Amino acid sequence: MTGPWAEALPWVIVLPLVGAALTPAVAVRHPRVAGFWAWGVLLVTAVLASGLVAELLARGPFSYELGGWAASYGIELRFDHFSAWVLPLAVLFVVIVPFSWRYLDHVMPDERRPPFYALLLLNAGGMIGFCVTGDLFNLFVFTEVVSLSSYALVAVGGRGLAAFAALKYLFIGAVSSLLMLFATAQLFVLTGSLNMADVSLGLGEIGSGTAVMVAFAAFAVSFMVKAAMFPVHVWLPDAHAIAPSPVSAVLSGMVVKVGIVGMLRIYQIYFGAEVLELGAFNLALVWLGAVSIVMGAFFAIFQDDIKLMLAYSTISNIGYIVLGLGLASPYAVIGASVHVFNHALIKATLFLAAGSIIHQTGFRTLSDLRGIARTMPQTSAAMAIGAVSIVGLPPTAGFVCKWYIALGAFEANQAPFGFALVFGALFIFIYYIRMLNAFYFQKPVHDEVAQASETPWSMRGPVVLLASLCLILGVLGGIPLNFVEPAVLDLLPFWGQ
Amino acid sequence: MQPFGLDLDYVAVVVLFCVGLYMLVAKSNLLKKLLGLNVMETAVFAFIVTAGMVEGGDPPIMVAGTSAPFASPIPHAMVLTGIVVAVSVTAVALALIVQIHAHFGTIEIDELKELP
Amino acid sequence: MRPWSLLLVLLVALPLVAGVATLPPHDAPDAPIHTQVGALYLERGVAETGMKNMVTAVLLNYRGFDTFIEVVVIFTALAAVLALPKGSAPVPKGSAPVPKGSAPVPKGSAPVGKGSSPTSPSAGAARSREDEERPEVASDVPVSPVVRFVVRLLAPFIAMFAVAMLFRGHITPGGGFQAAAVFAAIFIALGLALGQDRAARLVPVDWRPWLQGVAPLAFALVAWIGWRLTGAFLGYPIHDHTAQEAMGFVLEIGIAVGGGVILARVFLEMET
Amino acid sequence: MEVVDVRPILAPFVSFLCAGLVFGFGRSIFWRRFFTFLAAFIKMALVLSMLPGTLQGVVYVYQFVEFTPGIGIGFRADAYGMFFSLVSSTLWVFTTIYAIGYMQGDRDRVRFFGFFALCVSTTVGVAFAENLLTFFLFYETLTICTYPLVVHAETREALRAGRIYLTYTLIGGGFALVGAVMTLNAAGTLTFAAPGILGLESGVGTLAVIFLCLIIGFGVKAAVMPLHGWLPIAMVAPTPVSALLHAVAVVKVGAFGVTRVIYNVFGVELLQQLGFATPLALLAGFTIVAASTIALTQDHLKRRLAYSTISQLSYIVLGAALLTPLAATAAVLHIANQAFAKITMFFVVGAITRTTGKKYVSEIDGIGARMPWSMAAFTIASLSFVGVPLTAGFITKWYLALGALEADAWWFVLVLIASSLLNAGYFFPILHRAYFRPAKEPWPPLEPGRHFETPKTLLIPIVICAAYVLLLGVTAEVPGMPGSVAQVAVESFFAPRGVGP
Repeated sequence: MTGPWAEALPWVIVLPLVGAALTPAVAVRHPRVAGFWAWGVLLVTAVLASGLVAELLARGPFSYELGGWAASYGIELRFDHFSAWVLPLAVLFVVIVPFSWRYLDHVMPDERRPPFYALLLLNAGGMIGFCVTGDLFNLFVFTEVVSLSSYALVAVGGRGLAAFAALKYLFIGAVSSLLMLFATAQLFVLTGSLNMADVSLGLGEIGSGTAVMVAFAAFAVSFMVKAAMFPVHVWLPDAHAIAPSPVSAVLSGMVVKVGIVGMLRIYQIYFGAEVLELGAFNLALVWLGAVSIVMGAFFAIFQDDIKLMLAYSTISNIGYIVLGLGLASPYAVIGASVHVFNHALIKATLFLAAGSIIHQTGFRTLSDLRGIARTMPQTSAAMAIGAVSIVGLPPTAGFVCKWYIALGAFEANQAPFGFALVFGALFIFIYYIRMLNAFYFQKPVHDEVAQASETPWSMRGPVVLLASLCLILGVLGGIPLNFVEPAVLDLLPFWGQ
Repeated sequence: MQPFGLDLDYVAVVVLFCVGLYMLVAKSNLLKKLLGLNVMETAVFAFIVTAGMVEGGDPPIMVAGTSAPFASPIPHAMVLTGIVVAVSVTAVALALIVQIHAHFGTIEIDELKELP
Repeated sequence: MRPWSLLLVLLVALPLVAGVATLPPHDAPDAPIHTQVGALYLERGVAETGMKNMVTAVLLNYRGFDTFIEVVVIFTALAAVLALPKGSAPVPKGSAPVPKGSAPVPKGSAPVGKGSSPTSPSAGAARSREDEERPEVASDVPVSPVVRFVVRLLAPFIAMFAVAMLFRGHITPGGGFQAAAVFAAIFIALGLALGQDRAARLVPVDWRPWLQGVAPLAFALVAWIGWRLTGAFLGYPIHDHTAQEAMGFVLEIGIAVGGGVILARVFLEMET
Repeated sequence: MEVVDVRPILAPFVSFLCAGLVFGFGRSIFWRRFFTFLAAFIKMALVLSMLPGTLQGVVYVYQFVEFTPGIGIGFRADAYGMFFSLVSSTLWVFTTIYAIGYMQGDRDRVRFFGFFALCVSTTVGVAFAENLLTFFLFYETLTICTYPLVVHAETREALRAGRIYLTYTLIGGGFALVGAVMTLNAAGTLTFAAPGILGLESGVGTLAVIFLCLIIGFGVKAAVMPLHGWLPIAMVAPTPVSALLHAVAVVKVGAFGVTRVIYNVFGVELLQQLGFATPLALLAGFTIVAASTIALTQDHLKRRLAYSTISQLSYIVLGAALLTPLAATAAVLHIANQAFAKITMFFVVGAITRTTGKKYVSEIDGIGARMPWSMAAFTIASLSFVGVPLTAGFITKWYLALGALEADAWWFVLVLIASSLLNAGYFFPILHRAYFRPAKEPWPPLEPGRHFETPKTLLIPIVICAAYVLLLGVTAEVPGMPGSVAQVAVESFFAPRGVGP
């Protein structure tokens, strides 16, 4: 029944992980080779992922029993519409890695490149595994791979301060992983199995009880921490601002989405069992999402450092996605799922562009970067396009999702949240006006800015490519939307509507 | 052992978890916070292993000496994996703490806050 | 006692206690944990995997993928430790643009100047440059000759015990991870007792990059073989016990050596 | 009768392409001008090629992309869209000529002309939008593209004007987005249909909120009174920008949006039942009078023209809000009449500032002698605004009065008369100073070797536009002229429900 590509499911996870294990060995003579090696591994992974997505389109969701054991007997990998997020993830990695080749010249000595690229590959492999696994404990282990590599990637660039931000991230992340393990153990005790489908059936028989509710709450809190939602977002701004720019692009764009995909998986388990009446939880999600949007935008306005501002705007955009999921109406959920990808794309553009500017001039604050557009036209244009799309103005990808989530809000007749969504995001544009004015319409103050030259092509290529993707997806937004729609429609009956 | 409806073994695990959480949250020394984290990890592993135990069960090793009611092997496998995760997290945390100490000269949160 | 943290802890404790209290009593033999998948493993374990120790069977065979990702986690820890900036040397004023950002957050980069030319000198030379920065750090407390002698005397026996534990993993409690831990313990004991570089010679420098990755590579190899033999990733041929045992041992050795080297290397890096 | 045709999308697409090329090859003056003109002529050609079809009631449709079933980007060149794009593309040609002359020696001309071309291509996109989503998409893109033009001078004042402009228009955009989303939610579709897509079944409350949001959303750019704040401040932009954007493109998009909402989203019968149109008409009436009175007090030439624009735009809103065929014709026609008249005035003011450096009304005594041609054009435009027969302005006022009587809102006629007097009140003093006041100090003499008062590139557009004002006045009913296209458009608005346009 399954096509040839279904065989590649485990290898798409294992390839980056094994690639990482080999990176130090491959790059022992010339540390710089690690960058090209990582890029090659990710390219092959992207090809495998596209094959898997093609298989998904052809035959619908499919699963793969590891070790030949039947599903609940051994571990089962399950590739469904939400795990299709693996393909854009791999593609974004393939675009970001070339940027880091030249960017790292100022960030670290050459001998520390192999472990850096090993961490990047581990991060990618961990995220791919997380999206594909169908086993609860396996989910926990993959989360650990992703989190551990993220903690280190944050601290790789700076000195003491970066280590301190990374440690804060580590403590909060470790506690949230422990909560997830605790919840997994509880479900294991209740249902005797670790396979998600089995657990869902088991829960169906048990019916709702406090243990089931507490396990759900523990999962929810754990994934909220991973997704940096409002009350537990404190670790994100420092971590993402201090990390080197390609790492910030990966963290803000994709690692944060691990929380969202995790939330979706738990939705699938709990709603499959129709165990919990989720109206109350949806409402809580909607409120948390709305508050995250406004709060993230509000804090972003007062930052002077570009990357710190971009980190806060991540919190605001995660608020979008959560608001969309919480609204539980078809359009809102479609908008939210597509925003998972669009936000990764836009945030990667912004962070890489900001990274190139910091790389060339050494400055990070708006007041120092006045008049940069004259000397770095393409990068500033990419920054402008990213700014316009992160706020969700029409010709860009960000608008498509904002439109659908707003539509969903009114469809679920939650009008006030529709208004909050539309105007909450405009808040952040106040910062972007300041940024665009500073870049384009003011005279340079420092001579580094006046004489800055455009970044070399290995850095400028990805930035320009991502910026044009933002525009293209703004107009051709239909492709991801039509892809996600069937998945959402067959998941919605679960949604506690 | 079900005094007033509570399973004491599980409650003990939760108490240990909360002790660890308190250490992590309240202590100002980074190393003590890390120890708190380890206590929490041990608590969760204890929870998993006690869940797998059966009345008068032998270790799940099919050799001469062991008899019928075996403890379930899956929790043990989970805990072994969990311990290795705990080790890795602790290793990275220690590396970061060494880094902070090297740069700032102290690992007390209060002193770190005053530095530039 | 900080009231706020107490409040937080209570906030977390109450739901957990409530949740845990309503779980089925754990000792009861009819609890789902014992009737579901666990029971199947106990029944058919020996026949299907040829291993007596069910925990190792679950670890390597039934849920082998978990352990594979497990080994990757420990490798991540090593990569993390290696990737972090070394030593406490203040930020050297390289020729790269000196950070002048007025924000409190420094540029977040240790700009090592253009000195390290793209084709950096071979690993050896790079190592020597690093050594100058790092004076020979013997442990502060002088190690008494008694300890040094005992450690040198016992080291081989501990190694023997580790190897025994490794190979008996199928029958008695033991296996790859435990052996790795013991190897690392020996390495660290020697490191402390006899000084850094003596212990470092245990793990030859130019072998290190390969030895570190041996655990995930062993798993990948066995998985590929399993795929060739049984058509399923990491699949053990059920009826061919010798193949099972061989694959099991390769994995155990891989984990032991890989894990041991990783833990030892982490200790070495921490020392600087 | 709907015909699938690629031209409705080709027009905006080609101009976007050329705008991109202007950015790309902007360094060399020749290529920059070449691509700007190329964009203008191709667009003009495409629009004109569709004109004969439109006159027979043919509507060219092109579904570009479908996001999810029922929501997508589509283009539809119906009569009203054709009318608006006809006006904007003709004026784009003249303004480009003028801008080249005016921006001589200015810096950052690549950015200027690139965004200039982008803006006008978005206006065509708005004109041909088939549904509210495409309309909104181009509506907001216009906001983004005009920002760099408003802030072109890069002075502190220009940046402040830009900030205010963005705040107004983005908040307006937010309301428009909410309105559009609620319409889709209530009506199930967004496509503009002649008799309107909303029905009473979605409840008066929601309909009221939708109407409010859409009118606020588009009213910001139509500069209806409480939302007009940004227009006078944005006059700090260079004159070609003020001329094209604030007289034709940006503000007309707002007015165009309001009429689309009234005719193609709500539909005439529904609005009559709901009665939302009357408060809008009152507001428009108030804006006409209030803006004109403020214009009296403005000494800065361009600010006076800005307030006059605000009051003229409300003519269109008023015409649409009266919900009668004659008033609708007035509204549609006024888009063209006001555009040509106002653009002439802006050109003249620009020419005056360029040649004599004078910006204030009090400073231009006796300019009639120095710049006879420009002041003649200015006079024609003023007469048109006052509504003297034979000029375009007269036709709008005539139809508007008839429309008001048809809607038996006789007091609107009083508003019209008052506004004509006020128009006279703030235009005739300018003419009086120009012709009958001796110059305070001698005007700078003609540069040697130039026999006309201003460079030819400024003068030609002025004269042509003034001629157009007269032409529109005289030939309103002749087929093939904008007047006839307006007739076809109005018939489509008032076609009975269910019959296709």
